[in-house]
Amino acid sequence: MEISINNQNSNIEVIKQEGNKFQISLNGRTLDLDITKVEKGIYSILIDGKSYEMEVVPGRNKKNYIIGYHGLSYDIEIIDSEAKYLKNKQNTNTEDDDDQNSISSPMPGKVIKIPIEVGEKVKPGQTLIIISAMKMESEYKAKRAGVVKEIFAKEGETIEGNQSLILID
Amino acid sequence: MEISINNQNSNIEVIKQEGNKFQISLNGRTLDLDITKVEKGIYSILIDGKSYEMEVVPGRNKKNYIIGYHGLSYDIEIIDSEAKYLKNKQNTNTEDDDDQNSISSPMPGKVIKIPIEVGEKVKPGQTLIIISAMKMESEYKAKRAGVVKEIFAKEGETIEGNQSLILID
Amino acid sequence: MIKKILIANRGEIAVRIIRACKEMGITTVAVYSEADRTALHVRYADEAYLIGPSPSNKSYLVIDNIIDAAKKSNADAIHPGYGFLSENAVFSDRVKKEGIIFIGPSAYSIKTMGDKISARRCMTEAGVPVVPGTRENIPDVKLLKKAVNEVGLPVMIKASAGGGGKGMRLVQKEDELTDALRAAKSEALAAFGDDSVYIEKFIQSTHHIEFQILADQHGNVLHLCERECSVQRRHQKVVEETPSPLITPEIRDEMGKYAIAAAKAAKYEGAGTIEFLVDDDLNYYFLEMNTRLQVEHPVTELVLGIDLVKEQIKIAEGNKISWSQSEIIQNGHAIECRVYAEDADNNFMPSPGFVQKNIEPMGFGVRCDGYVYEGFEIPIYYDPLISKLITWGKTRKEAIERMKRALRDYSIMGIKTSLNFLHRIMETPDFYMGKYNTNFIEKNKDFLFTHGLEKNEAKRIEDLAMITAFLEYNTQLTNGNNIPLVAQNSQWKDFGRKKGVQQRL
Amino acid sequence: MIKKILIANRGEIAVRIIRACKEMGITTVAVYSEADRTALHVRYADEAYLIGPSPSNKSYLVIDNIIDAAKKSNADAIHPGYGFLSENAVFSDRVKKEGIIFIGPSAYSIKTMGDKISARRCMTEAGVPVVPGTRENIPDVKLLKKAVNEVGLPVMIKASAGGGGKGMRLVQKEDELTDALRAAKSEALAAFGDDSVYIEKFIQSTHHIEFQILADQHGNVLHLCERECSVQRRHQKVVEETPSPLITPEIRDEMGKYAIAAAKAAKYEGAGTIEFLVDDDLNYYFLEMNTRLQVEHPVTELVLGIDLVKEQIKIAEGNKISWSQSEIIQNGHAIECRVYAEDADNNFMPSPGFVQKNIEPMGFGVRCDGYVYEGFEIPIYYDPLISKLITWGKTRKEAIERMKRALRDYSIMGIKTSLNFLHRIMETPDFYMGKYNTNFIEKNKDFLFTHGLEKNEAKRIEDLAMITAFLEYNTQLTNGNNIPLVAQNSQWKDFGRKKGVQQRL
Repeated sequence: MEISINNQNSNIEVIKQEGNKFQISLNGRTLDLDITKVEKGIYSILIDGKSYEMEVVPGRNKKNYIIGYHGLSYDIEIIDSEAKYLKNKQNTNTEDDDDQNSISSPMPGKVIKIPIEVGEKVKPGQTLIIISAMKMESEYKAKRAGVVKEIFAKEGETIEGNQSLILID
Repeated sequence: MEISINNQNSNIEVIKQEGNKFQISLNGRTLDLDITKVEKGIYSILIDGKSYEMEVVPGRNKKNYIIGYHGLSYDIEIIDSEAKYLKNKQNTNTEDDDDQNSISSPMPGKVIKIPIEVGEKVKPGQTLIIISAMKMESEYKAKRAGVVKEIFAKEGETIEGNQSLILID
Repeated sequence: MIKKILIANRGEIAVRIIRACKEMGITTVAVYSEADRTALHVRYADEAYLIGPSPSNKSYLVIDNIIDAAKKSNADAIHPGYGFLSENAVFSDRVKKEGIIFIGPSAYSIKTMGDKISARRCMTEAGVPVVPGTRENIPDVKLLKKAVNEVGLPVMIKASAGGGGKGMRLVQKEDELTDALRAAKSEALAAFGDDSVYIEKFIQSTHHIEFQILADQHGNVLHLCERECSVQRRHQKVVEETPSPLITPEIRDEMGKYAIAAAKAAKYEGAGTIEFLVDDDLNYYFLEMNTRLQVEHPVTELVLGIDLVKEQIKIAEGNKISWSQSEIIQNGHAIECRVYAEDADNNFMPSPGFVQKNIEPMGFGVRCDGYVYEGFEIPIYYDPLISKLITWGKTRKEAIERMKRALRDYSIMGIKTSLNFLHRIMETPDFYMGKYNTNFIEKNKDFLFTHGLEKNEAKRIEDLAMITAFLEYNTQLTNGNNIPLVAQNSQWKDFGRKKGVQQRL
Repeated sequence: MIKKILIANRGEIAVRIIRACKEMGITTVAVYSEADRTALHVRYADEAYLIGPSPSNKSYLVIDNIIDAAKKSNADAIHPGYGFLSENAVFSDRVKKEGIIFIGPSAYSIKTMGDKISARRCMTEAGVPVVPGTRENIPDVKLLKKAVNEVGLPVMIKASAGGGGKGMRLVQKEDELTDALRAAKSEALAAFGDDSVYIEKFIQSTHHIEFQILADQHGNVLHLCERECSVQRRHQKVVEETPSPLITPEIRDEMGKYAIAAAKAAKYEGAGTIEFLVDDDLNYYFLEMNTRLQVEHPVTELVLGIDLVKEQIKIAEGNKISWSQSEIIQNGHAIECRVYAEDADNNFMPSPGFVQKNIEPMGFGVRCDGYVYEGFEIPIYYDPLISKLITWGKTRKEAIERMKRALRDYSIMGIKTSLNFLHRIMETPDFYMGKYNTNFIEKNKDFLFTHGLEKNEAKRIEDLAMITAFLEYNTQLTNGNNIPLVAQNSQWKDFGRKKGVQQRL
């Protein structure tokens, strides 16, 4: 199976398993591990006598996980055949510039101001929307020049995180 | 529905519910409550402006719960029609002296000594089995006179909690 | 004797105040907005009253609703915490008029110290050193130029009613004065409805050092030594400590005396804080007074052993302070780290959300004042502060080492937090050596925004992260009932079985 | 310099030692039995080695296996914790022979103080008061009668190799002597393989007061004041505190000096404890020396600010103690409650099992040294101690009030615990007034074994318990997917949705 971290793909495979003892092949290297899920979302891993705790929470979708290690976090994508198919399809269709066209906020909040209108031409760096969450205002700016195609939010409205707010064409 | 605490039965019924707001009838008294399950096993209850936290863990069976409140615990039995039927049946069959005939330990442990044999006559208060668990030994004694009918454990053996160990006839 | 206190606040400070009340045998009343029905302060208090919809201007800031709850619950007193209505003179007054004890200063003290110009004037009269500058509103550029000539560039133009960096402009060159004045005034008007501004000499390489004071109703005023609050990001405190690694016992003594003088000049009552600007040469100037409990009050508590919330309550009851100044002796060292729901790697964007796990650090010398729990959803309406992690050590070195350990032991899953950023602060040589000022984060940003793992270790953690995700995915594919793929020995069967029982919940 | 320490223990003490090591930058090695793969000390240490099957005589007590793990991991030193091999002279010797540092005293000290008769002799020679009695083994009734005549009845016959109450007999009347001697000898032989016994005068209304000492390799010995350990059940300590509410500064000084003399006489090195019996008239007698860290060491840490585990490690590294006796000053008051997995209402029957929730108390002055977590199954093989809850207060009153608050905030679901029993101890007038001896629990049992709720409140809690069970049952009937019956407002929908996400785990 393939797995991706920071957009780098790795091959991973279980060679052998007896109880908690795993032999795993990772990009051709063979690792011997003692792995136990000790509580919900926490794995205890022993490798070469060393003890590690890895945290896991579900990510954006069923094939995405956020792995935590002492305050650091890693975004991991599982790439099985279904995911590969979808990814190829997406790449052909949109040429992966989806994130440049659509403005979204990673967190829920309240729309303070939308200083643009549909049909307006915008320059790179121009402020498109100001969101307030938790006593802090964040400005979201255009990444490239374009025309405002659609605005999905209104001033004063409460929005969800990762929701598309403005579309630039 | 009937519910039992310390072998005392109570009648309980939801009269009305809107969101978190409940009107509940308990033995004829009407209570207005704001109830929210705040985390797994913990209910926050507001009644007459007062705030209570009640903990709940599953008990011996699907109709039994252990309710915790600040280190105190309450053993609650749900008595629906099925439970009533079973209870009646049990009462007729065994006359509720089950616990006097069978010796069991409430906790898992190790059998240290069984100073009796099958067929032996025992007196009330006579030690039947000594169990060790967690650095402490506990002696289990006969509650009444009788003959040892069966012994389900061996010295040195590890036992589960609430498992029948010795049967007196 | 106060028997029942309503806490007009939420979050960690409400929980912290309730703890003190419980230890004093005082009944506690929580108030909550609709978003906060499941918040810990509601669960933890003896009583709880709904005071309105989620936005704070419809609940926690509505004086009438809070007074209502206090009357319904028959509370003897109201503790405002920090933020919200804590420095609102109208609220202080109203509470008293309703015959309820306000645990905090009078409207007079709040007003005097709340307006920056009147505070500067009051302090100057009391002989407390203030940053050189004007004592009056500056209406136009002509008077501004005159004032700047007296003080010398660079200067800060500040809003009289200000706070939070709004209506503030740094002026380095004379030809910037006209624009800066206009901008400051318009911002001040928009933010506070008042365009009064004044100027202060701009102090470079500053340290923010504040003195905790306690004042009773009988004229006794003590200072409880200093807190060093120079680790700041956008004028927000991130790390605080006491004693300050900067000041000397002589300077402490001097500043402490001025802090007492300041409190007396403001006719202060209760717990308050006098903030000073200190430059690298240990020149110090009064900056402002906070007429309430501070977020960072626990560091003072840990080195003095005094519970400040209990003292506030005792003072409000009319008791005399039970110590003399000579009995106030700092013991050891304490550091506080503010833990926020924010993404340090993404410009500190707030990261509210669902807390999937909350494992707080424990052990000797570790205190964690928080309010989130497993299953709690951090609301989007309020401050992103999750908790304050405070460590004590016999020495500053031990307090830092303990903080590093505690930050590593702390696990908050499901949301982004500043835990790793805070750990990097503790590892920064400038911090470790106690050589830092308010420029610390900017100066050390290259160091602060890296993960800090040694190369081989970083590689291993990446490997294990992939393996963990892989196993979790497999577990999920092969069975949905929470029994992990790896559960094959007897203990695991048992775990599975009991987990099964638990699943019935 | 010690760089890597193997901790030859488990449970809360292993976790506590690892914390100290992490703060010192020392790498930690855990060892574990098969039952302990998921135990916190294994998760928390930097490294972990399996040392055998679950029963401790096949794992934690097997010297060879521990030495093996130390060699495999290249540990510089071994910390034995308490219990297990901590007072085993053979182990101390073996560790040193293998070229590893033993963090604890020499085999000589362990042996001298481990045998009660040799300990008494050693103390008498050093001028430390011991309980009147014999210094030699008593072989027969004739010599027993002679000894009793000297000491006077009542007396205790005690096994020389004894501990845990085994081989101990109280004799009140002369005609009981023959039977008691025979019984004590046969029990001693069975338990320790040694039938040596001696007699001590039986001290009535006793207090157990112990002195913590620290001794370095350079002949410096300090005492770190006392701990009062008189709240006992079946000779097991339940609650400990410091300072003792019984003794005076003068007596503390005297006893402390004797404690130092005792440690010197035993050629002691490291942290140790001298236990005294004290009667109501403040006469005190050496009882025994514990040549290891004590369970109750945290109360000393909280009033002195000294991390005893760090001190042990520094001493083992050959460092000199960094304080003089005059710098050891008690600051405030600390109390420890031992929290056991046991059913206080059922003769304190151990209650191992699956921990369904573990919410530890937090806040100022509260320390909780535990090792269980949500999802952990407490093994049946080891001690039922879950954690030690320790509070500090500026006064004894504050420490007690804080302890009551913390015990109420502590929630351990799924197993029975002694939390409510401990809370009742704190509420007992005799305890509150500091007027108690080892008879405390027996004397106050009627008070201790009631729930302590006022009648109307007890009724209400019963009502709410029934309602909670009823709703839980209904929720379970109507949907199995964890969305509670009561989840109907928007926040709840949200909760349900996110819970749904979580369920994928």
